[in-house]
Amino acid sequence: MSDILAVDGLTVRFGGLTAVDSVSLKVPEREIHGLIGPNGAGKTTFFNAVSGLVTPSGGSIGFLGRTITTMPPYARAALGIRRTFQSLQLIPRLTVLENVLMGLHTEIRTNPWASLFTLRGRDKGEKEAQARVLATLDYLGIGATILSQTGTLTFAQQRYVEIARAIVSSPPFLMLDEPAAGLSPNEVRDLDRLLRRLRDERGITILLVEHVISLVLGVCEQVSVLDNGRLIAEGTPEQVANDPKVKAAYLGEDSGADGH
Amino acid sequence: MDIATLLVAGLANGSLYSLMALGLVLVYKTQDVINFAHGEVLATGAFLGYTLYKVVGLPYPIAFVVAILLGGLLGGLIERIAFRPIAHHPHITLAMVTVGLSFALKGALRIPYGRDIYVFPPLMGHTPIMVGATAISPQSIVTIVVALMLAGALFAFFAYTTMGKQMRATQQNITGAALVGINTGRIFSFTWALSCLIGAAAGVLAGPLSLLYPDMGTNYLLKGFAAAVLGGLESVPGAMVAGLIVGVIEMLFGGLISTAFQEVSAFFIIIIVLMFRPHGLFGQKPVHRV
Amino acid sequence: MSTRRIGAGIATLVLAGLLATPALAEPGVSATTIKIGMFGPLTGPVSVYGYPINNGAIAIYNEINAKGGINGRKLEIVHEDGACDPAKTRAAVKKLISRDEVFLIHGGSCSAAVFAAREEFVEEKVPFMVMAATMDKISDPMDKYIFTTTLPGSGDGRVMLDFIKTIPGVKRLAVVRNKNEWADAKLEKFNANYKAAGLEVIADVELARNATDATTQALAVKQANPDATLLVTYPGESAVFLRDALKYGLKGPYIGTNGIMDVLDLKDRAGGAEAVKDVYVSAFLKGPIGSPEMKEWTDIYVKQFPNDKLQSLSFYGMSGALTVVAALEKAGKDLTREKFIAALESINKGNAGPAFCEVQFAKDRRQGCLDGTMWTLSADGNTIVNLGPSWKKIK
Amino acid sequence: MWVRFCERWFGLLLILGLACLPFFLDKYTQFVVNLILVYVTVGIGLNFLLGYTGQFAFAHAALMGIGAYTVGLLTTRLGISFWIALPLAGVAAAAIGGIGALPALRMKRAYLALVTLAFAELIQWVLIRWKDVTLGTDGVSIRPPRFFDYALKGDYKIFWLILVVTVIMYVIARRLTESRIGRSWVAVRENEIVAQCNGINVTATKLVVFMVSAFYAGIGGGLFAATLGYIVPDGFGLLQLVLHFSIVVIGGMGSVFGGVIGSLLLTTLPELLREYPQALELIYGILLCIFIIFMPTGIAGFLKQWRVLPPEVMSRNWQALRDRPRPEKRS
Repeated sequence: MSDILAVDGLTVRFGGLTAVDSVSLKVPEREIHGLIGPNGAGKTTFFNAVSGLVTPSGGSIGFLGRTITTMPPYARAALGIRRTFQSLQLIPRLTVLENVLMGLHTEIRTNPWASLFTLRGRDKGEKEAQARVLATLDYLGIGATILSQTGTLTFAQQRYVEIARAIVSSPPFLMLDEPAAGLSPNEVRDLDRLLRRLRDERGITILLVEHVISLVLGVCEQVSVLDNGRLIAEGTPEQVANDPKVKAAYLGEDSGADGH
Repeated sequence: MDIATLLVAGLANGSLYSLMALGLVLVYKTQDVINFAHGEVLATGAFLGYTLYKVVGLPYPIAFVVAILLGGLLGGLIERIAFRPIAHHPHITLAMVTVGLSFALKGALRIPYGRDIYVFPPLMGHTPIMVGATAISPQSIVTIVVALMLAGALFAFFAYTTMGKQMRATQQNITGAALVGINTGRIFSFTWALSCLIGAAAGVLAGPLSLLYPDMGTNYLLKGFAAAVLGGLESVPGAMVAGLIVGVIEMLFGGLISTAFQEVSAFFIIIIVLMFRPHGLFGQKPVHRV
Repeated sequence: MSTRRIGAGIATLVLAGLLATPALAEPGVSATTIKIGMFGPLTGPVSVYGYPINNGAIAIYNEINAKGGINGRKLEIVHEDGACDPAKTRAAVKKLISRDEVFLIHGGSCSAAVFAAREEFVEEKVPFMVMAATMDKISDPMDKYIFTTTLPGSGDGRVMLDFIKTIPGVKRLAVVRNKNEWADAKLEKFNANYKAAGLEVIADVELARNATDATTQALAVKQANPDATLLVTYPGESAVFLRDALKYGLKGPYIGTNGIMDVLDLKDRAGGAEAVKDVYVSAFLKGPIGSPEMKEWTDIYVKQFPNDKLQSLSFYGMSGALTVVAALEKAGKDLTREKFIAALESINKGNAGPAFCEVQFAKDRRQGCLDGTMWTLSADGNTIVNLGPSWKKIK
Repeated sequence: MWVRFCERWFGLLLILGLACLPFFLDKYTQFVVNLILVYVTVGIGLNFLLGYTGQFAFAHAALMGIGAYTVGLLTTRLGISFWIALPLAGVAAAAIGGIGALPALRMKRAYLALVTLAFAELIQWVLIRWKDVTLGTDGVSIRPPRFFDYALKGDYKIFWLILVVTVIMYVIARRLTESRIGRSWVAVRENEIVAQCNGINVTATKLVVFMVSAFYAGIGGGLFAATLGYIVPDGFGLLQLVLHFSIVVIGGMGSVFGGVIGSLLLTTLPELLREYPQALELIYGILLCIFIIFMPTGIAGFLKQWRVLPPEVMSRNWQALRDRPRPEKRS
């Protein structure tokens, strides 16, 4: 299996602060890879660097064999790097349909002139897009909400809408930033199942930042641990869980360390 | 053309632009919004000064102090009534409210003062003092001195008072300030009050130079924008210096190139600065953060 | 295509029908009233020129009503706001014509706005008396329905030029001007004729509208060192310029347009008599406010609007109102627009009230007032002196 | 199915009804109706920028001026047909607006407002000063457009022209907001970072919306010139801008209906307030503040909430999804 993501010596500095310090990481295709670490360890910055939101001060990022270190975020998204955010980033006043359609921005390839002058219902690109949204929502089990106002859904449903937006374009690579935050244990179990299905049925590689350790240990094949911007451990969930450096890093940090 | 005379006149006008820019920058730093009603704040200050000095008959210094305090009070009220309830709204909402406020204040001023142009007599007369071939009007000196005193007081306020330090903390990091127990609401009110106080002071000082009418603030506002942009939009000393520069450049444009260009020199400054040095002369190059 | 044309054709027919119906009675005229439409900048930044000007005309109309009206009919005034904006003014005029169905319209202070509405009078054939707008293009080239008793810009330019010619030793001029249609109108004829008068313009300096500082302008004029300076600026900027001119030691004389004929106001705004001691302004009133010539008109205004400040603006509209009244009387009991136009055309040496001129219209003449005079301040700076058309030394 | 049928025919009926207006209105009302239609285009354009994309700019009145002057100068001075000049007016405004906004697009939000303010003042300054071309403050008198040999002269005839153009502009606006372009605008408004991570090029999107908005301003300006018959630089200043802002905010930000409702209301509001002309600015200002704070979606939002207006879902033919068979629910 080849590596879908290959990060080499990635460093991100803000002024005097080094948020990510020469981190190297490889994620093979069709793997669910966990990224954990205490608060402020640099996980989100790492995510942002991979999605292109922050410019690395050093190192390189490779994706599907291409170097994307300086590529702008929208181009990375078009290549197939999609992500969710720590806090919900949906537009509550719009319908689920509209929110998820935003994830298809790069996929809809209609001739703008044709879309301006064709009659209603003949707009093929838009029709296809709607069908893809519906299929994705059905796949996630929230198809019935497609025309609901997003803000009126439950928190868990909104999480799924965000995931739907990230996967509706069938990307090869998905980054989830604490998708389990705020979910009930039952809902976390559903999420666990969903991540496996995404990998197995859709072939999506997943990079997962999560505080709910039980989810990470349960679902991930490989886990990387960041502390103070450095990669301090890497391996299978069992290896990482028993690593003394990891335990030391989590000492005094109680949030989520023992799972829910 | 006598360059020295142009410079002095430029500095006198520029000190008013500095005050305008200062007021704009203060609000921008704390609330991330440009106050498009600041020109009307200036006009309100001018009319308050006029009413207290000419109609009520207070002595000039007292009229000045009372007018700018009332201007400050107006600023605090604006924040409390219009901006506090929407502090968490998107940026565009805040910006639009300042535009609405600008129309409303202008409309309000037009009801008592809309039918005439009023004259604010100069404090020192217009007969100039001659230094060699350079003519310096006493009123210009008053303007420059008072503006500098205000700026000095402002720096001292930020450097030495608790309130000033808290305001700086809030400007740097609102969440952080709230976490360490600073009452950010009070800081917002105070920022607006301070900004409008300075704006009103600019109005009272502009009164004798300009004539008084409800639209008088527009010109000063535009020059204040230019100064704020040139100063980097977030820098208090930058605004101060940039105001003077805008004042002088405007005079040099008019004096050395053509009077037709004088009016728009400020806009050229805005556009040129944004093209070549968008963080202004004194601003920090923005650090990318998400 | 053809259906659209047919549609348009039907529309035109219906329209023609609609327009034809009211031909039975003259619009705006009833047994007891004559409707006069009025418009002006009642709102916005230029509202300083709104009510004061229109009130002067209203005062005359009210006075006539108090005396029993014209031929048994009272004058009824319908007032609309044009906000000095072309679109709003055109809407106001359309409203007056098609909704309020006024007999005639007397109004308009903003040249561009009035010009934008000009087509309406021409097309609807509604008599229009210009209130205070000075742009020549409004009344020249002439249209049958458009009259003015306001001294047009070209006339003002001529009055000033004629005056400058009489000042001894003045050959080289500086011009300080606003950049707008008002200033352009004043300068158009002036620019065409000054060379013939043996004059030379050695500096043409622009002062922005609402400028608060005229340092560069004053210095530019000083550097050019002209024999006299022509001020074609609004009152505010004129005051600012004179103030700064004094500051930088410029020498007069300064010749101003009738826009700044309130020289006493100018004195206050410019900061004292020193600044305006060598200022000569064109004027279209018989005398300064407070002079015996003006008493009759001042009284009329004060009676109607006791709380208004008296200024030259208060009298802009009176000559037009008096002319309208005179023509209405002349047109007789059986009033029609055509008769009214004929009556206006026959006015010869008509009473212009407080205005300096006598009103003179003819079949081919629509600018009724072409005369102006020149004013200056007395040596002590407290009273206005009427100089007449040519320069005199002030004692 | 029949709901959609009715909706479509309602639109057609409305247009037909509007087309008959000249047979019933007096000239003044017709003129006001023409202005309302002109402001529909202008308002929709500003709404793209302000309401949909959340970009705060001050150039709309000046860009409208560019449109008006393009039509005025091309038709009167160069004798070019109105039908060519009108689209060119939109293109000119879009090009000049795009160039003007370019330096500000990559910067913080506040800069767009400042740079467009400066830019708008410069445009007016050029219109006044470049007398050889623009005729300066003398203004430009516009010849009535011709339809083949038929002159569209007067308020009644010009109305049909404006109606046709307005309907086209309205339909295009609906199509745009129901496409990925409109959705990218809203995405940028809500969160530029999230937008980028969904593959949206924020700078390009802002440039596109600025140019589309300017195009609408330009077309609106061209129609305005044809309606008014005479334009001066002063007509595209602050007063004009106040009107545009009010139309968008009071009508409803982020809604095509909002532009229509706003222009309908704001063109008639001064008529209703005729008794208190001095208070007009004050009332505008206070209304603006109240709407922004308490009713940010404006009257259109209010009407949509009460189901008087249909929802504006930003996807073409979304109604078809209502009629689809219910999906089986997975656990």
